[in-house]
Amino acid sequence: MEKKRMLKIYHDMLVIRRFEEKALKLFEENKLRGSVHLTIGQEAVPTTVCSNLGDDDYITSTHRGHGHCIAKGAEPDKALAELMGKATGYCGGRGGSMHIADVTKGNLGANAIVGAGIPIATGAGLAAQLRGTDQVAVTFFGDGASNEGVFHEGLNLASVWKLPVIFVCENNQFGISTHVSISTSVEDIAVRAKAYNIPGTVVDGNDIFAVDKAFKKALVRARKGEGPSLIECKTYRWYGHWTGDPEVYRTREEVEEWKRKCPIKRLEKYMLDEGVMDQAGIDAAHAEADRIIAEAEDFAINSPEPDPTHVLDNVYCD
Amino acid sequence: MEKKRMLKIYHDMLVIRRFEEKALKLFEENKLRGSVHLTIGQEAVPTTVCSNLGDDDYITSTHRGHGHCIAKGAEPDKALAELMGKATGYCGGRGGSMHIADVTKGNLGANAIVGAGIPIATGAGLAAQLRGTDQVAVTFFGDGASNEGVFHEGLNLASVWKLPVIFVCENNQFGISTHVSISTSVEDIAVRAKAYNIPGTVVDGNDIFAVDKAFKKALVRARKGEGPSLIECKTYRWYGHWTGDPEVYRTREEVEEWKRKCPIKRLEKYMLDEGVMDQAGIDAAHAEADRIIAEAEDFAINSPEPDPTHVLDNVYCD
Amino acid sequence: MSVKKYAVAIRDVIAEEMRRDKDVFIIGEDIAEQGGIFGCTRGLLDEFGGRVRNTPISEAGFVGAGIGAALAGMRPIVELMYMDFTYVAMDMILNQAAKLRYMYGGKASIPMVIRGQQGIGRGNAGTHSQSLEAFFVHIPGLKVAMPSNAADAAGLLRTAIRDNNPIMFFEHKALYASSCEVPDDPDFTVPFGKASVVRPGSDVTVIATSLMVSRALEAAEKLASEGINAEIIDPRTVLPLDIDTIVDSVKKTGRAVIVHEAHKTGGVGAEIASQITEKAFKYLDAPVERLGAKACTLPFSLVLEDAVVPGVDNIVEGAKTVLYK
Amino acid sequence: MSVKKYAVAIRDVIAEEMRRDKDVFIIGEDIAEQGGIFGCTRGLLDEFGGRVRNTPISEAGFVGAGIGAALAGMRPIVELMYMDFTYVAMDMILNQAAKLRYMYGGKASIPMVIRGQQGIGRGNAGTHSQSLEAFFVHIPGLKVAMPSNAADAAGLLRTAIRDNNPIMFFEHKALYASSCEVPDDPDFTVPFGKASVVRPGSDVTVIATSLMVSRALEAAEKLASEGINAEIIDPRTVLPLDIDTIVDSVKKTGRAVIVHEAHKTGGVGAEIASQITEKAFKYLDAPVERLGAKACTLPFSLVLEDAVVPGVDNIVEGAKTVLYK
Ligand SMILES: Cc1ncc(C[n+]2csc(CCOP(=O)(O)OP(=O)(O)O)c2C)c(N)n1
Ligand SMILES: Cc1ncc(C[n+]2csc(CCOP(=O)(O)OP(=O)(O)O)c2C)c(N)n1
Ligand SMILES: [Mg+2]
Ligand SMILES: [Mg+2]
Repeated sequence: MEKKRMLKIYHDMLVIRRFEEKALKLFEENKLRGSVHLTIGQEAVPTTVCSNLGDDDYITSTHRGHGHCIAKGAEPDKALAELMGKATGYCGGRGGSMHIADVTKGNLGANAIVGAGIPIATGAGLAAQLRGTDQVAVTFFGDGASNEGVFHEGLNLASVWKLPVIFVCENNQFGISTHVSISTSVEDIAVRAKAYNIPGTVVDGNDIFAVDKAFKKALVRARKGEGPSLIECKTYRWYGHWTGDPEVYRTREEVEEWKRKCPIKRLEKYMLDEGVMDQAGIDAAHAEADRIIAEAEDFAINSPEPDPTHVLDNVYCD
Repeated sequence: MEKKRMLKIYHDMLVIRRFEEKALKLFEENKLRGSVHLTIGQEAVPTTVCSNLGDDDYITSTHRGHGHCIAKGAEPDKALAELMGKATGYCGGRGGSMHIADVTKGNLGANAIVGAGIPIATGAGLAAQLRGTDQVAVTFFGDGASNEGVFHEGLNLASVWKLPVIFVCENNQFGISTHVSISTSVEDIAVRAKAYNIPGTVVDGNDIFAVDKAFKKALVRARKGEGPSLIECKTYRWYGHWTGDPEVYRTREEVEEWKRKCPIKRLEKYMLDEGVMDQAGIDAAHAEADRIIAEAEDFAINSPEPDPTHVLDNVYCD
Repeated sequence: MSVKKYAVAIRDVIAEEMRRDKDVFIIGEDIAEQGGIFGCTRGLLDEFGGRVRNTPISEAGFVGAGIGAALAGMRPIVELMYMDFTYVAMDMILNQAAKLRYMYGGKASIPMVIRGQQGIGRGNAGTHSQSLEAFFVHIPGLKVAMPSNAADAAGLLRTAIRDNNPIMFFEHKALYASSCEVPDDPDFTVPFGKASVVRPGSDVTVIATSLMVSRALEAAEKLASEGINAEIIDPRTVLPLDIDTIVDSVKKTGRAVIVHEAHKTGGVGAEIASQITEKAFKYLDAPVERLGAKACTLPFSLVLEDAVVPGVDNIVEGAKTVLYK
Repeated sequence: MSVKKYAVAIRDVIAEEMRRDKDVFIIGEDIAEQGGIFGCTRGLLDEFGGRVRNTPISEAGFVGAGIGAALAGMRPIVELMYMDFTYVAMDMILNQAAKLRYMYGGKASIPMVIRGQQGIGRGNAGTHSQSLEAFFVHIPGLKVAMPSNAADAAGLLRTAIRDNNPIMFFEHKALYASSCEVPDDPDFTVPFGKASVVRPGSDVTVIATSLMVSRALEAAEKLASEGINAEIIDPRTVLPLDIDTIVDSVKKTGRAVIVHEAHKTGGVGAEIASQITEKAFKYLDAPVERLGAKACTLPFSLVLEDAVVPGVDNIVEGAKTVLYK
């Protein structure tokens, strides 16, 4: 992998990690409401995937979308402001954590409805095909989402129309409290690619190199107009489904074991071993991420609340 | 196959064939309205499948449901009366061709919404499992229905709960004017069984012995509590999707070729060759079917229209 | 002007708009070779090729695809073979198409038309004969049109395709064969939110939508023969609703009857009646009379269907009721 | 009597009915080990094992499974984590559960309860804060309950589970923690179609549902301090609707205000206002005032949400409007 991209992935993973740690702190201080779904532990997938995309490529995201939107170019300050429902947030406080979008950057939006991003991304791929560009659309979704009807409909449609869509399943092994083995009839969700006659691959979702290799393959196929692919990334969320989750469904040991598989630490070890970066560089990267998030916090906290007299704006456009 | 069952299948195929020929005639004489979906050419599947079921086993059917309901024990007279919207019809004229049901015979109903019968049958299987009986639920659906989200949701649910449900796809190669190759990303829909970790089989849907063999296997598995199966029966409808279909999507030659594969003629040849029946017996069987349908026509034609003053009955039950 | 069938008027507008704007395309079930089971896309495949696509039977999936294409800058038209099938795509319509722009803080738009036919007329029974416009009026973010004749169908559809918001366009299966004079101007549009006074009158205001407009006109003739002069108003779009034209008429007549094919309970008629009462209370000589389908599933049998959906005589009675005759 | 939280009252009724009738079972997302994300099934797994099942995230599939099980003689309770998800199961609810019995000529029944919470209160934003009862009132075949307190929740839910028809049971997320006296009688039921007069009064009738009942009571106190005596009525079920109790009250007060959390446009308030006007026209001193959510998606920000949903002051104003004060 080119060093530049590796450093970008590393930087983005750190920013996402710090962003969410900050969001959690603000939530615990009651400075932030709603359901905040933390993606901590899963940072490798969005960062690696998006490092392969341009601003004119599209993504759709989920309720657990902070990673996707930051990796696709969202500014942490406006994102954090949105989590706080401030006027300066991406959605001006209308959408909150689960609806951050930035169409100018190709982010067609996080989505609070499980699976809903799948057909939407399929349509973005259709737009690219109709315009004859080599743009691609990537949709991120969870293991649980793979049991929704729209998963089936989206993949079938993308396959029969050979659309440039890449379906990226982040299998963190749970849908809220429900283990994938209870909700999902196959051990590897990637197997479902067979039902649509498209390639399906399983990768270690905490290994940026594995994710990168599989995604690049799908990307070439999509850009060449050969059709969609399904990539399943096995990963794990460290925190509860949402802030306040009793986590009755797993043991502390299981969580600790996965923390040892931290995608950030793993990349740091690689970079140190391979001499890509020294400890000073790593410390500097951490300091940089801390600074960005500290500034984002200042910005968000000092931003005004939305003006209720404008609550009816933007229901329609002209 | 036991002779008794073979003769039952033969009889039912003849009755279904004559029933629909009569429905078509009545439609052309404007004695019958609505969309009448003929299953002529596909009679082997419903008759063979239902010959393996008891009245306490469940089925759900489709818009193309005359075959299923007659094979599951519906009386042709009440069925034809329903097609004519008469008071004496199965639904008292409320439902028409696409909603004939007879819960006492285990027929949970035809359904005008493509795919809708799939989760409903899954629930009937759940009822059997919860009660601890060895009842099974069979759902018939078309190739086009296999692209609806409820197909995916129903099969996944049946698989994770190991429900006694048998999913029978009648692949007649078209959804209205759309060839299966345009709508469906796999050549064999049975392949989709892999996405649910259940057995999937493709059979010649015009061969009662092939259908019987595959279905029996699935039936044993279901009754033993080992879970669902998917069976794809390749077949073909001789008439348009509905009465009045311009049939722009296929050639007369293709239709003629399939008429040569008539499941009824095929069984007759087998029975003659094997000495199961002689020509006299065949003539008698035809005469018997003609008589049943002639009586059904008299019954339906001479039945009264529903009484509008009772139109609000049965919205609720007590 | 040329006399055109409702279905042909729709087909021609789709073709003209696809010629005018290459971002416009159409997807739906059996719309390509078949030209749609009601003929509203007949011939389009030959002219526009891949911009006219048959979809698999997966309404949530292809309505969702329409949303994604619209977010990505295209102008999709999504045909639902029956608008009853909005039920299987409801999340895509009401949680996605209707809400995304607002939830994204106005930073996205979804120029999409979801069109198809609804209502009675083919003996398709309960799940294929409904009138569902009320749902799309209740949840903010959509616009809802329901043309009652070929000219309005053409003018409203062109407005819809050129609009930058998601539109629910309700055609009526029983109107496809009806015809009238339609302007040939390729820029002929009918604005949303502008009701048409189909028949001027002075004694009672009858607000009718879609198929009910023709029944209201018939009723008006019967009423006229009894010396009652009914004014008939067709809102044409129920969201936005041109309540001013309706209220002005009611202030003149003091009496109003609303008739739609959708179920009376919870139908658009309740909203219109409430707005009339709120805005013209002092002018009303009688409570607004609402006519709509009875509270049962639409039955298959024609005699039963006739007993459920408002007919000419019900409208005549309704007018007499508010006139205390 | 024991003081119980709304969520606990629901949990206890489900448990008691599952003990009483082995055909009753419950399925839904995260209802087993987790006991439901709002705790309405907490502990049930231990007692009832396989009759309490976590479903995959596939609402159309498991609502459909509920319908099939009901047709096959069981009495399913289907929990939707948020009633907003009725959108992805809408065909199963409105074309199947609501219609099958009628379309089958009355030869089948679907004793099923679809229950879950809706409304504001958790900052879940536009797709997780809606109030959707209006849809299920418009399409015939369902019954619709929306309890405003723990006792009604218990009594109405028991009625629902024992009813032989498909029921939409709308709990409210902001009420789960509220508590009141609940009868211990394991046969305690509250009938459908019987409104409760929450506060007797003489000057103005306020009809309020679900969370709005408590706001209406607060408003009534403010109004009382200004010498206005409001009568507050909670319909408890909007289908069937106890219009008689409402009309009797309006005939007494001559004035009515309806307040619900659902969007005002096309909401149940329009139906109730129309029925009041039809049945008590001569008694009305002012047009019925409707209060409901403004015509925009429910915003995430609390200050914005407060600006969209009716508050105590809006109800006070509404009462004064119809009193011309
Ligand atoms: C249609 C729908 N059903 C249910 C929910 C409630 N819900 C929100 S997140 C979630 C779990 C999703 O699991 P998964 O897809 O694996 O994503 P993860 O949370 O693990 O990232 C559920 C059930 C929803 N938001 N939308
Ligand atoms: C949800 C839904 N979408 C579309 C339709 C319209 N429709 C009725 S039958 C049919 C074709 C179904 O094809 P298939 O499942 O192969 O069954 P077949 O008609 O071939 O027996 C379609 C699209 C419908 N009834 N329901
Ligand atoms: Mg997950
Ligand atoms: Mg077919």
